Amino acid sequence: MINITESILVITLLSVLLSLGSTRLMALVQIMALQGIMVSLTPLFLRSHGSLGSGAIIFFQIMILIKGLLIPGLLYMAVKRVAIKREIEPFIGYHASILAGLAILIFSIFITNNLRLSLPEGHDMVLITAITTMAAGFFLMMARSKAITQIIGYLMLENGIYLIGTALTKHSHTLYVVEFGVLLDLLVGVMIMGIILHNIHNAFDDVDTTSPRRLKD
Amino acid sequence: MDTFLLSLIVLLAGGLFALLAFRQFNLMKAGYIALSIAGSIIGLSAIRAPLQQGITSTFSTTWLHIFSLSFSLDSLSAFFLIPIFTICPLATLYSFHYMDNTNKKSRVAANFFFLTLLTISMALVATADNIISFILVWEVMSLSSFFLVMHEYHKKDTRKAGYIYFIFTHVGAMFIFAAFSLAYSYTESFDFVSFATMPDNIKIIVFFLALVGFGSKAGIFPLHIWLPHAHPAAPSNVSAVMSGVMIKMGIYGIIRLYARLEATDLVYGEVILTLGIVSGILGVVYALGKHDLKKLLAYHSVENIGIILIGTGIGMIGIATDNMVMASFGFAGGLLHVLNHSIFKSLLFLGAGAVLQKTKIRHIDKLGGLIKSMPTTGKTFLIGSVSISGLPPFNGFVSEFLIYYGAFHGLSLGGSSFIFTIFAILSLAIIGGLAAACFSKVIGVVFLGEPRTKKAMNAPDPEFTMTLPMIILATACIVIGIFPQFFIMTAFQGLQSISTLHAVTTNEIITVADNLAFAARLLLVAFFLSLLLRKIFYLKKTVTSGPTWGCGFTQPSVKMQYTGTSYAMSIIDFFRPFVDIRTTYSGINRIFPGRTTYKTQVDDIAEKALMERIVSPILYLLAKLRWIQHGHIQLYIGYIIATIIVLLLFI
Amino acid sequence: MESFITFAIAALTAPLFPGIILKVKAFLAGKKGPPLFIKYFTVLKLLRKGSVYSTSTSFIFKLGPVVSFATALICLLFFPFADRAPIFSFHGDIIVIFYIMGIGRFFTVIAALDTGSPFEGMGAAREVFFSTLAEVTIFTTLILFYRLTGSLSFSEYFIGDNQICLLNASGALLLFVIVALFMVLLTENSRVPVDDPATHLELTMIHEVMILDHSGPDLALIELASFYKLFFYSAFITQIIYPFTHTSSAINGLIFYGILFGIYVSIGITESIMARCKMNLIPQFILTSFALVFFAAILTMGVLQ
Amino acid sequence: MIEFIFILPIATGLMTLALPATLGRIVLLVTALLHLQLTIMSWMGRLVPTFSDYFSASPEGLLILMVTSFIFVCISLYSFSYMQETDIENKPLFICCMLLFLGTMSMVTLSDHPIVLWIAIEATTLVSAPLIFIHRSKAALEATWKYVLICSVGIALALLGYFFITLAMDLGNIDAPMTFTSLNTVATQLDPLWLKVGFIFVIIGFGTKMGLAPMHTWLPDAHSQAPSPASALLSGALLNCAFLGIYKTHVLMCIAGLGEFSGNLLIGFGLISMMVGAIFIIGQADYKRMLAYSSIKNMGIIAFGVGIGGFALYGAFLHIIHHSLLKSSLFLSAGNILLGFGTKQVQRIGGIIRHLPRTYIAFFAGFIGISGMPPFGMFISEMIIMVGAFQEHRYISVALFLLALTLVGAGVGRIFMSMSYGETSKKLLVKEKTIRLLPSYALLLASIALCIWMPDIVHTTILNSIKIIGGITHV
Repeated sequence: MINITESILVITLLSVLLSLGSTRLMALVQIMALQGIMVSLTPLFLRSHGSLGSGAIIFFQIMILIKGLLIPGLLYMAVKRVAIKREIEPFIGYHASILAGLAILIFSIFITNNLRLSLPEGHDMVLITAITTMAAGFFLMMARSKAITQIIGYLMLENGIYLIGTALTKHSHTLYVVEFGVLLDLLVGVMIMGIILHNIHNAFDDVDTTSPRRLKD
Repeated sequence: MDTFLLSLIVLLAGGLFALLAFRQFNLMKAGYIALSIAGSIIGLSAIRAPLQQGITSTFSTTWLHIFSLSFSLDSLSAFFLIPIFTICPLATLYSFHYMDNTNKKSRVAANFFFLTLLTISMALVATADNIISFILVWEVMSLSSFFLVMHEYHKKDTRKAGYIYFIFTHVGAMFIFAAFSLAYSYTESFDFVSFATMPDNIKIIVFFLALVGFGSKAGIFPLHIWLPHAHPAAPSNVSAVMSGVMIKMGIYGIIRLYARLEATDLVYGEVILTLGIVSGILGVVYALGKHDLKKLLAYHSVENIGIILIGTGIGMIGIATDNMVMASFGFAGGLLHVLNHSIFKSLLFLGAGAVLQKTKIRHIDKLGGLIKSMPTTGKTFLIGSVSISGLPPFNGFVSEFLIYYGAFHGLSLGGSSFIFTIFAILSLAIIGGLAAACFSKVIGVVFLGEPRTKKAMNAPDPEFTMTLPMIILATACIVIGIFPQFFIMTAFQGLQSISTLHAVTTNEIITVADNLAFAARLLLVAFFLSLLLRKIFYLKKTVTSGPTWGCGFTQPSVKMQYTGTSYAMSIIDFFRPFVDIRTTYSGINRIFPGRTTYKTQVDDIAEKALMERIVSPILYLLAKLRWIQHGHIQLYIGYIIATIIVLLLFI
Repeated sequence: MESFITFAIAALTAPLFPGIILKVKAFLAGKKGPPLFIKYFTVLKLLRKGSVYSTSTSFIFKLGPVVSFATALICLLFFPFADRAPIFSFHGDIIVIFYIMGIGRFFTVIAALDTGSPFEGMGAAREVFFSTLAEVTIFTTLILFYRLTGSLSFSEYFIGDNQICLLNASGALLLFVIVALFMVLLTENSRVPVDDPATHLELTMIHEVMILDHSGPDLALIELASFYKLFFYSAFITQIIYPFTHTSSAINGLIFYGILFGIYVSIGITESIMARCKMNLIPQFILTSFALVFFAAILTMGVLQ
Repeated sequence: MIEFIFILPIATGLMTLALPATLGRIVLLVTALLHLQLTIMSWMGRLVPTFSDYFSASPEGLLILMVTSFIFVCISLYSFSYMQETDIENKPLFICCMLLFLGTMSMVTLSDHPIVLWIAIEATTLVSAPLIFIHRSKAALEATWKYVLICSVGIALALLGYFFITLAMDLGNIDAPMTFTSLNTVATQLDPLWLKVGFIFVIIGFGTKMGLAPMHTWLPDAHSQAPSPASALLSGALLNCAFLGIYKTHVLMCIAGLGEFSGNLLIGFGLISMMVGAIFIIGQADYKRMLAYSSIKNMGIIAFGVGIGGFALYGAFLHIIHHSLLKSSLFLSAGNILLGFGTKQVQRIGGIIRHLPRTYIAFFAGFIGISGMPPFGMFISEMIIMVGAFQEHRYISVALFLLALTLVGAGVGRIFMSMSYGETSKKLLVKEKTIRLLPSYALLLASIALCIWMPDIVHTTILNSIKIIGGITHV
């Protein structure tokens, strides 16, 4: 039978590459939804031995809800309400971005192999995915001009960090309360960013972050 | 010590009184002056014991759980307290009529308060006995003097002066902090006493780090730049205190640190001596070149600091070579010159203030003939000038003679010390000559001849509260000149705190002092005799008066008089490489020439060098570096990533 | 007692010698020249006259002559003539003396400035400048003398044991000193080539122009002062040239005045064979004298160790 | 029930959203006072944490809590009148965010669990964002955007850092509750490599928030655009909270025997920040930005002092207190000046001493304070740090330290003098009011008071917060 974990992670990686290559915002948002779900599913299947308590079940449901529905929904609304021009307007071209993504992938594999960590089986795959996702998030934030793409980049970064967290640490000493808090912060953060996004749109009738550059020395 | 503290409290009360009661203007001034004079008198009575019996009294208290503020009053401190407690009250007395602008009451009150604060902090600097207390009061001193300089903040020059002064005190303080912290890191104790336990090479570093700080306060040559800005900017009573007393605190720091380090290395003396020679000569040369009365006096402070340093340097070399006659007379001369300079320099500044207040003219070439309209100011100023030129029978000569005496006894040394001593003597001679030249210029152009402008005509003598201090100071100049024994002995008393110095026998000192006194009195006698002679010659002689002989020119005008500019030019020209003369001459280019103007300006090379070599390059570099805050959020995130990568390489 | 006598002789004979200079000059110019006692006559004439004071002047103007006269007199009080001890003397008196000369100069200068005349100002400026330079030479001489004798007063120099003299050990160095001091003498007393007392163009004068406005007894005092000053310097050189160790003081005195005469003659000769140098060359002239003495002083490092 | 300290303001804050602004102002003031009272009670040890595996009353936390609370009282008094004189569209939101800000910051100071700490700090970012944006200008918008994005990214990295630290725990097979207190007990068994990596991410993450160069880029924009009370809070309180995160981790490192490593990092960041502050203060045209850069420089000093350790550590903590007092006072005075002249440009302002004499006193006194002169406390703290640095024989660092101080002094001096004494053509818009002056005076007086007489309890608290990593004060 195929290893579910592996396939989930592969899908995540795929979503990363797609997000780097996608030229339409809508598509990007949908990809993020997919990625969110995948990321929040991962720990379920990593717990090969772990028996999930009821609390865990609820927690993961909420998680999927937020990462997969709520946040993408917010972004969707943002894109609709703000009526942003559909193109993404990159600093670095799409093909170049994809190549960069591949480079990042190789880089993260390299790192993972060199860490010589005694991870449980399959975990190094998680690590690879995590690092790739993070790096790609940074890449999006730097290589795209629109504010909304930066939010998306930030989301990817968070996903990556979350993956690393799940991959590296036993959950014995981080209780769900804490993770829930993290999640909440993330949610609020995205909401606020959305609001600002809205205002930026009103102020500059574009969300290109290169246009407001009056604050400098 | 208690009386000392009491005096400070009384002084402080005066300052606070000024702040509180500034609405009743005259009452405030009177009360303030009364209190500060009372405080000073108490202070003077407090320093008699340490100065005469050499008793050292201390006071100490803990501060913020971890520090202790300790002050000790020994003979050296006591000696430096003399000018503080004599000049400051006179300056305050002077300010009664000098600060008579009734629609700036609060400002005057603030000025009084900070003057008091300055006095107190100076007194405490002179007695501070550990690192913390020294630095604390030192900073208070700088701060209060800064506010005094800013008194006339509405003028652009004043603001510039205040800024420059702030920078210099700031940097100087930094160096002193560094020096003392370094010392602490080796002695593990905040007390000055422990300085002697440092290794020698560290001693040298500490000394020279601190020297930068003290030098910037004292106005040693390359660090003197703030003086000619700050002294003209400040009101004259303040300039009198700052130039007369405050810059001496730098000297005090140098001597005290040297004494505490108990260093006997030749390099200290040689460096101090060299600095003294440079400051002395260049100071007086620049003074010759300046035409703003108070700027000129400011540069003379640099010159006199130079003389003091020469004395100190001679003393240090004497200690290093174990030539105690040289050492003790050098140090004594330096110390005595501290006192003398504080007397005649404040006298001159007060006189300049009177001239300024009555004529509103700074440029000396616009003045003239003032001695007829303001005789008291003129005569006191004349006495001050003769004293600062170091001519007998006035006090300036006494201290310079002691330095000469020490220096000549250093001539028996061999090698480098011999050369240094030669240069010390020669530079003293040059400084003396040039100072005489400069003050003959000031007296001649400002007070003698004919007034060159309308404003300079019939300016009256100032009110008695302004003339009285001048008269007192002028008298002091003469008294010290004619009865020097007591003061010389006091200076030697002050030396007892330098443990490495074994002073010469009292008889030798007394003989020298007596000889000086004898010469001065002889001169006076001869003077009065020849005055008598002249009287006799003029018995029943016809004395008529007419215009000055114009060498055949029949239409003399006040414009024809020799100006200070031309008077000094040939001398300055002699020092060409060290001074930078800018001449603007309209020239005569038509058959019937119109108004021609000729103007020379002497620029300070140190200031120019600082500006061109240090300040502007730094500003340029910083301007380039400001690129990093360019406003691109993408790159800002890039910074973060870059930082991560760099740091991960460290593992 | 004898000190007072020698002093009196000096004070009285001082005005004679400038007359000698005039005689010499006239002789070399092939003229008859004024009588030998001309200066006495001048002084007496001036003392008999009254004075005219400029309206611009103040009491300073009257102070000038007095102070310069007094200071000049004091210098003679401290000076040993021939083998006789001076009236007053103490360790370090030379410094005092040269500073006392300084105050005399100071008052002459401000008296000149008091008149407000452009020419007198010019003269004053030159006076202070050149005398400052000359002072350097003098103090270098004192340094040298201290190296030689370890003393700081005229009497110790000239009548103490190990006295300074051309004929003694290390007298070679003193040749420099004599030449230098002669140059200083010319400068300080405003003789050719530094200044020309006989010129009639005020623009080129130094000392004479400063006393343009003085008249009557004031001028007499100034004249006397300048005689004494000249006498002082010449005597200084004389003392260096010859050690007056003869048993009979009379003979010493004769020799002393003989040499003094010689010096004045040489001044006269210099004045008649040399032209007055350009104003801007004078600093050079003085610095030359400084260089000579400084060289000598540095040599002592080698000689005495 | 020590959690009240942050629950109270959060609750009242949410409440004020419903209230009218006039009432809200009073609530703000009352809450501030209550908060101060609670803080004092917690100092007396009356309050004990209920959720002890998340919260605890650590001495350093209490110290910063006290500073924050005191400053907040003054600032709330200030904003009491400030709010009327400025055009804040949504006053309830302003009040609410101020209170939430206070709440979250108190939570930071009390939290003992790394990730709770993280949550709290992230929360401060989110609740303070509206404060910066309150004036709704384009510039404010940009500032807010940069603030939120950069800080969120940075703090995300901090979270990563804590994950690494937990990893270090796993590799050392430790099964202890993940709180700083318990971590400190087992620190030596942690895996050093991952601890180092974790610290790097933590210092970068919280350093972004604390304003350490080169992650400081958001700070000048935010401080200059926020309304003055908010700027005062950001600079006087928020930066300390971020510092607390770094400090707790640094303590962990020291106990784990990696103090050398973390100390050097702190020193490096400190010096860089000081230099950056100096670079931008000289020739700065906007006085609020100038104050912001001065905060960067002072954070640098604190980091430097902590990195040096020993005696300098004590100085660093003093510096935290005095910097908060002086800088918030300065921001409040700057607010008065902004109200009075209506511009942030240094060139267009002059003669404060004539137009706003009482503000001048506070403003110039603040200047004297931040340029490290008596009678203000920074004089002591900077001196102690320097002495400490010399004690450790770090001569090059100390030379750079002095150089930066000098440059900053020069730059700051120019600006303050031209503003206070120079000429101006502008007319005065708003007169100065006592209620807007009292707070800045109070803050300055507090600094002076602490410089003359320091209460034993404060002294001992500082000692307790530093003695665990060998901070000494005996001299």
